[in-house]
Formats: sequence, structure tokens, C-alpha cells
Amino acid sequence: MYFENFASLVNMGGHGVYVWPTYGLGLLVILYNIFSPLMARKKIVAQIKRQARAASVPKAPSSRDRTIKSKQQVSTAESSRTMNEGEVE
Amino acid sequence: MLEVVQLRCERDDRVLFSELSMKLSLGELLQIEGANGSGKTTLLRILAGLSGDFQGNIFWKEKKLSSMYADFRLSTFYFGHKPAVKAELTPVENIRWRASLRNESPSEDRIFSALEQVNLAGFEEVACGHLSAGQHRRVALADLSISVSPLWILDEPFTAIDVHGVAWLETVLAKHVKEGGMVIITSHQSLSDISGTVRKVKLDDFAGGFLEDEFDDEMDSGAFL
Amino acid sequence: MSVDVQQLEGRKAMMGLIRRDLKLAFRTPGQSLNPVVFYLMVASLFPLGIAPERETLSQLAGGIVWIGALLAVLLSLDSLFKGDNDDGSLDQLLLSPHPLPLLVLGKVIAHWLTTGVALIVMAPVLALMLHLPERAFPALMASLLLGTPLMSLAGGIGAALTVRVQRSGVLITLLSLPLYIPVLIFGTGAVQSAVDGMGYAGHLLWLGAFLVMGLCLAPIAIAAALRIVVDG
Amino acid sequence: MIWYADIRKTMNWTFFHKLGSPKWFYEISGKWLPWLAILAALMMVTGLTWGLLFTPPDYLQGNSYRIIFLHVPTAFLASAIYVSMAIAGAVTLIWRIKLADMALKSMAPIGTSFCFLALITGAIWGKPTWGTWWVWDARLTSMLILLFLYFGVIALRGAIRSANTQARACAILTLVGVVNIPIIKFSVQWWNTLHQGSTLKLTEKPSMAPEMLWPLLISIAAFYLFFTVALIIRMRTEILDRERRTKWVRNAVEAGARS
Repeated sequence: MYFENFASLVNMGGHGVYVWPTYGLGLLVILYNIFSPLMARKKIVAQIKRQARAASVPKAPSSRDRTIKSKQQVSTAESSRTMNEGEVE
Repeated sequence: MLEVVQLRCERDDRVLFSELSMKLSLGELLQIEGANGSGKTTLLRILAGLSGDFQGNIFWKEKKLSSMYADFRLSTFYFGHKPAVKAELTPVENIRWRASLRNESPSEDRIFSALEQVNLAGFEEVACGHLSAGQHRRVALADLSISVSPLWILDEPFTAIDVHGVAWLETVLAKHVKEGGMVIITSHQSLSDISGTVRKVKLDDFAGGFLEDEFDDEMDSGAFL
Repeated sequence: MSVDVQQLEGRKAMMGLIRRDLKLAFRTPGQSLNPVVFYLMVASLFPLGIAPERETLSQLAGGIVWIGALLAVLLSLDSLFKGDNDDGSLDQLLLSPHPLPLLVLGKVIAHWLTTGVALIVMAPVLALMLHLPERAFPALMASLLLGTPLMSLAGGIGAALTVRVQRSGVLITLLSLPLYIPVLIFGTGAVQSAVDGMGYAGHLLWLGAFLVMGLCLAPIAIAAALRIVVDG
Repeated sequence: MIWYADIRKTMNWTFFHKLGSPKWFYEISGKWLPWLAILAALMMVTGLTWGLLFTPPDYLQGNSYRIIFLHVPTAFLASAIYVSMAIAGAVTLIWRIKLADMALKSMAPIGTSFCFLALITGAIWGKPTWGTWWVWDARLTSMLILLFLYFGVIALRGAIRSANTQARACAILTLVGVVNIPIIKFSVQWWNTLHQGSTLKLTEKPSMAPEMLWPLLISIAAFYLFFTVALIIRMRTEILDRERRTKWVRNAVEAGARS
């Protein structure tokens, strides 16, 4: 270790007042880069859970609003036959 | 000429329409009906090539639209919600710059006769700023009537048009279709089926549900934008 | 591309677009004079803010005239595509069979003719007010002549990206400033070396090089940006 | 031979599809993240403590040069991140891979933070050597302009609402920016030498003695590794946010909750 004791380490020949705050700021930036996404993740996970709970409560399927799953069960061949010319009123 | 295969469009977590397939050939008029917000305008913007945010394919003259853009745009007239008329310019100047963008240069008297037909006679040299919104649309309709593009894509052309104008526009559409042109139109009022070649597509038949239904497990929602 | 391209007169359409925009500008003199009035105001702030003495001012004159021109161009970028977007003309522009970069180049040239040229005409007046030494005037005019079209081109990219953004004035400035810095450096450098009596050909050559690069690349970027933003 | 072509075609496609799918990235990064994080932390601690405590002071600048172990890595990272953002932007534009846009979106704040840190450390370092907090040195000025470029990308990201447009607009802006960086660096360099004829180029790496060079190289590697870790964390959050409707995200979230 270049510095004999703790005091000279902090003082660093008069330059400590520049070096240590710089490293303090560096630490802040590093912590920001780690924790800001993690906090955002926590918020998003909570939202997803809330949506999952809301979706699991069976809501009345509105008539016009056909869900995708039922459309996929209809085989593509059968569905394209009814649709390709469009109904002529 | 224009063919749409398995078109699907999502906007803000809502499937506007999916598995929409239709064909449009010369001498046909296609009316697209649907409630407000059912994606009529979005569909028209996709067909006009303004929006690329869709799945499925669009073919022009049996080739993929994305490879035929110049030819497609040379033969297309798009009439959007906003009439694309500059307030500071006069109707004649407006029609002239719009036509030059479409690589057309109509003669002076043809412009004047078109303006007369939409009874804007006498307003030819008045700055459009002094004209009403309805008159702005009529300037755009006058431009439509003298356009040589075979494919017309019209988004609610009848709004803010009086009864006389509606009748005139229907005759223009009928004449265009009879001469082998094509029209895709969205409108709330049902068109009087003059030439018998009006086909209707109800957008609600292809509406998809909201997107919160999960995709099945293997196929996550795809790697592509 | 089955259409025979000779039939497409892109240049004629571009010239038509430029004529249209010039007509629009002359029909609204109040609006198209804004940049010039703003330029005059900005330039007259500096003597008030710093010092009216001749020595200090003549040292700063080149920089003030240039920065004033830069800010005036920034101010006028907002209206480059916004007007067309609001009344639906932008859709017609995108649906034209002519190549979009060519039409966009027309728009930028029209913007330069309405703002850049007015600023160039205004610059010597301000240079006189700020006691710029006479020998630096040719350098000032030449550097502005090369710089202002470059600023319209570079600013066009920011204007295209933010055409659908509501209060996009500050955003355009933020997007365009980094692109303006090399232009500012070489522009003021030319004037400064003219003031010091040294040759300024090198600076102008660099500005010319940047201008050629801008003329080739910027319209493509602007066209791509418009296609993407309007598609949204 | 047709079946062979089919297999090869589908094989390519599934590989390409798999490589770009957020789900695949989420799982792979989940496995690698802890190891990368530990390695990054270790390297950073060794690099910085070695530089801070064990290297002798510089004969000219005394101890204030120890800031170099923070300033140089972040300065390198600031421009390196912007270049990789431009690459991600190009991939977004050309192949429209969603993952590339997520990378672009996640890199922006990290790049901004490092660029800001590089600026501040450079300024503080200038104080003992030149007595002023800010010096218009060529590199510091181009770093400042790079910070404007970062702010531009983040501001544009916030200004456009639809995800699809936002992605490609930022890609265009980043590409325009990256074309501009060499021009800015050159013109600022030229401008700086013209006006000041720089005395000691602040961040010019003096021909460093080996005992100074090694900690610097380690901390540079450590910061690059840390950038990767921070990027992975942000991208995983971004994936959860954008793919929240898919079933695998629901399961991942439930599994996360239980474990």
C-alpha cells in the first residue's frame, strides 16, 4: 500500500479533496445504473400480476369482441372460403 | 390489380382487423363499412402505402406492392380526412401543385371547368383561406374529377358535402368505374348502386379481440417490430 | 419498377414544389420575416449585454453574427414540415411517384431561399453595427452563403423526426445543435482569420465539403424520417 | 434435393427467429447475469483499489492523476456505447428486430450516465492541474457535444408515443449522430489547436509506467463488463414491459413470485 496510514490516504497530498468526491460520484452512477432498472422492474412485475389477476376474473365476453383463440380453432381453409369475396349485400 | 391477402393490423394493443383478404380489379367499386374506430382509415392508409405497420401481403399487378411503389403511386389518387389544400393559395394554384406532385399537368380550362362543376365558379382566384371547410373539400374533389389515376382511394369523401355535391360525386364515381377505373371508398351512407359493381366489405367481420388474450406458449409475440 | 422512369419528371415536380413554397412565403410576409427580425434582435442584445466599446465588439462581431444566424435558422425549422402535416399535404408528398428525397430537397431549398437568403442579406448590416472590420465582410458573406443551406439541410432531419410532435420547438433545437457545431466552428473560424488578416480559403473549403455531404445525405435521412414518422 | 433446401431454409429461419426472440434472450441472460455481475464487481474492485491505493503518485500531477482510472474508462465507454447504439439502430431499421430496439432503448440512459460521469471527472481532474473547474479542452468539449447527442436520443424517444415509430425514429437519429461524431471530434480538435495550442492534453495517456497501466487496463475491462451487466438488467426489464401480454412472461412473473 503506497500510503502509510489512513490519514495520508484521505489527504492524498492535498489532492484527496478531488479524488474522493470523484470516486463517490462514480459509485453513485454505478448504483444508479444497477438499481433504476431493478426498481422499474419491480413496478412492471406488480402491474403484470395485477393484470393477470384481472384477466383471470372471467369477464362477460362481449359479442362483437371475438377472442383470438376461438378464431384460431376455426381452420384457415374454412375461414378463408367465407371471406375471400366478402358478402355482396 | 390490387389484392390483399391475410391482412392483420394491431394498433395500441387492439387488433383492428385480422385475416382480411380481398381483391379489386378494373371496373369495380369497393365500399368499406365499419363503425367509427373500426380501422377504416388505417386500412386505407395501409392500402395507399402510407403505413407499413401490418402483417400480411398486398399485391399490385400480381407483384408485391413494396417492389412496385413508383408504378402504384403513379396510378393512385388518395383523398384523406384532411383535404390537403393550402389556405394561402387559390383553388387553381392548389390543384396545379397537387397535380404536379402526381406527375400530371392539367390545362387551365380543365381546372376551371372542374371547379365550376363543384360550383366553385367565381372562387377560382380567391385564396382558400377565405373559403369554408366544405369548399376546401370541393377543391380536392375537383382535383379528383380531373385526375387520370385509375385507382381512387377515398376516405369519407361525402362528409361536409351538400346533397347536390353528393349526387355529382356519385356520377363521377360511376363514370370512373364504367371507364375501367377502380375505387376504394369508406362512407357511412350506402352508395346508390348505379353501375351494379359496388361490393361491400364489412370491417366488423374481421375485427379481432383485444390483445390481452395470451399468445400460445411456443410462439411468443415474435421477434419483429 | 415497370414504370418507364423517363415519363417521371422529378425535377419539374421539385421546381413546382419550390415555387409553391415561395408563393406561400410571400403570401404570409409577417411569418416569413420572423427570422430576420429575430436575427436583428439577437445581434443587438450583445452590445447591451457585454459592452458597446468598439474594441470588444469588433472582436466578438464574427461570432455574434454567426450565432445569431444559426439561432434564426433554428427558429424557422419548426414550420418546415408542420404546415404540410397540419393540412394533409404531407400525405400527398409521400404519395407522389417522384422520389421523396428529391421533393424533400425542394422543400429544404425553398426553406433556405426564404430564411437563409434573408439572413445573408441582413448579416452585413449587423456586422456594421457590431464594428466588424471591413476586410472580414467577404469572408462573412462567403461563410454564411455556404453555412445557411447546410443548416437548413441538417435542421431538416430534426424537423422531419418531430413533425408529429406537439411542442417540438426545443426538441428540434436539441436534435439539430450537435449537427450545427462543425458548421459554426468553420464559419466563425473563417471570419476570425479574415479579421486577423490571415487567409480563410481553408475554412470555406471545409464548409463546402460539408455542404456537399449534406446535400447528398440529408435528403435521404429526411425522406426516411418522414416515411417512418407518418407511418406511425 | 428440394427437401434439403427446405430444411436448410427453415433451419436458418428458426435460428434467426430464435436468436432474435426476446424470450430466448431473457432465458439466456438470466443464466449468465449472476456470473457476469460477480466478475464485473471483482474486476472493478481490483482495478480501482489497485489504482487508488497501490500505485505511486505521478511525478507531475501528484495524486490527482488517480482520477484517470475512472475518467478514461467512462470516456471510452461513452463513445463506444453511442457507436453500439448506432449498430442496434441499423439492425432495427434493416431487419426490424424488436430486441435491437430494446437494446437501443436500454443503452441510452447508461451511455448518458457514463458520458456525464466522464465530463464531471474530467472537469474535477482539471482543477488541480489547471486551477479552473472547466477547461475547453478538445476531448472534454467533444464529450459535452456527445452528451447533447445522448439527450437528443432520449428526448426523441420520449416525444413519440407509438412504439414502432419511436424505435425507427431513434434509429435514424442515432445513425445521423454517429456519422456526425468523427466530424465533431475533428472540428473541435481543429478549433482547439487553433485557439489554445493545448498545453498538456488532459486525457492524453502519458507514456504510463507499467504499474499505472495495468490497473487502468483492468478498470477499463471492468467498466466494459459492468456496462454489459447494466445493459442486460435494463433489457430484461424492457422485455418484461413490452412482452407483458405473452404467456411466458406471465409464467416467468408467477415463477419469480413463488421462488
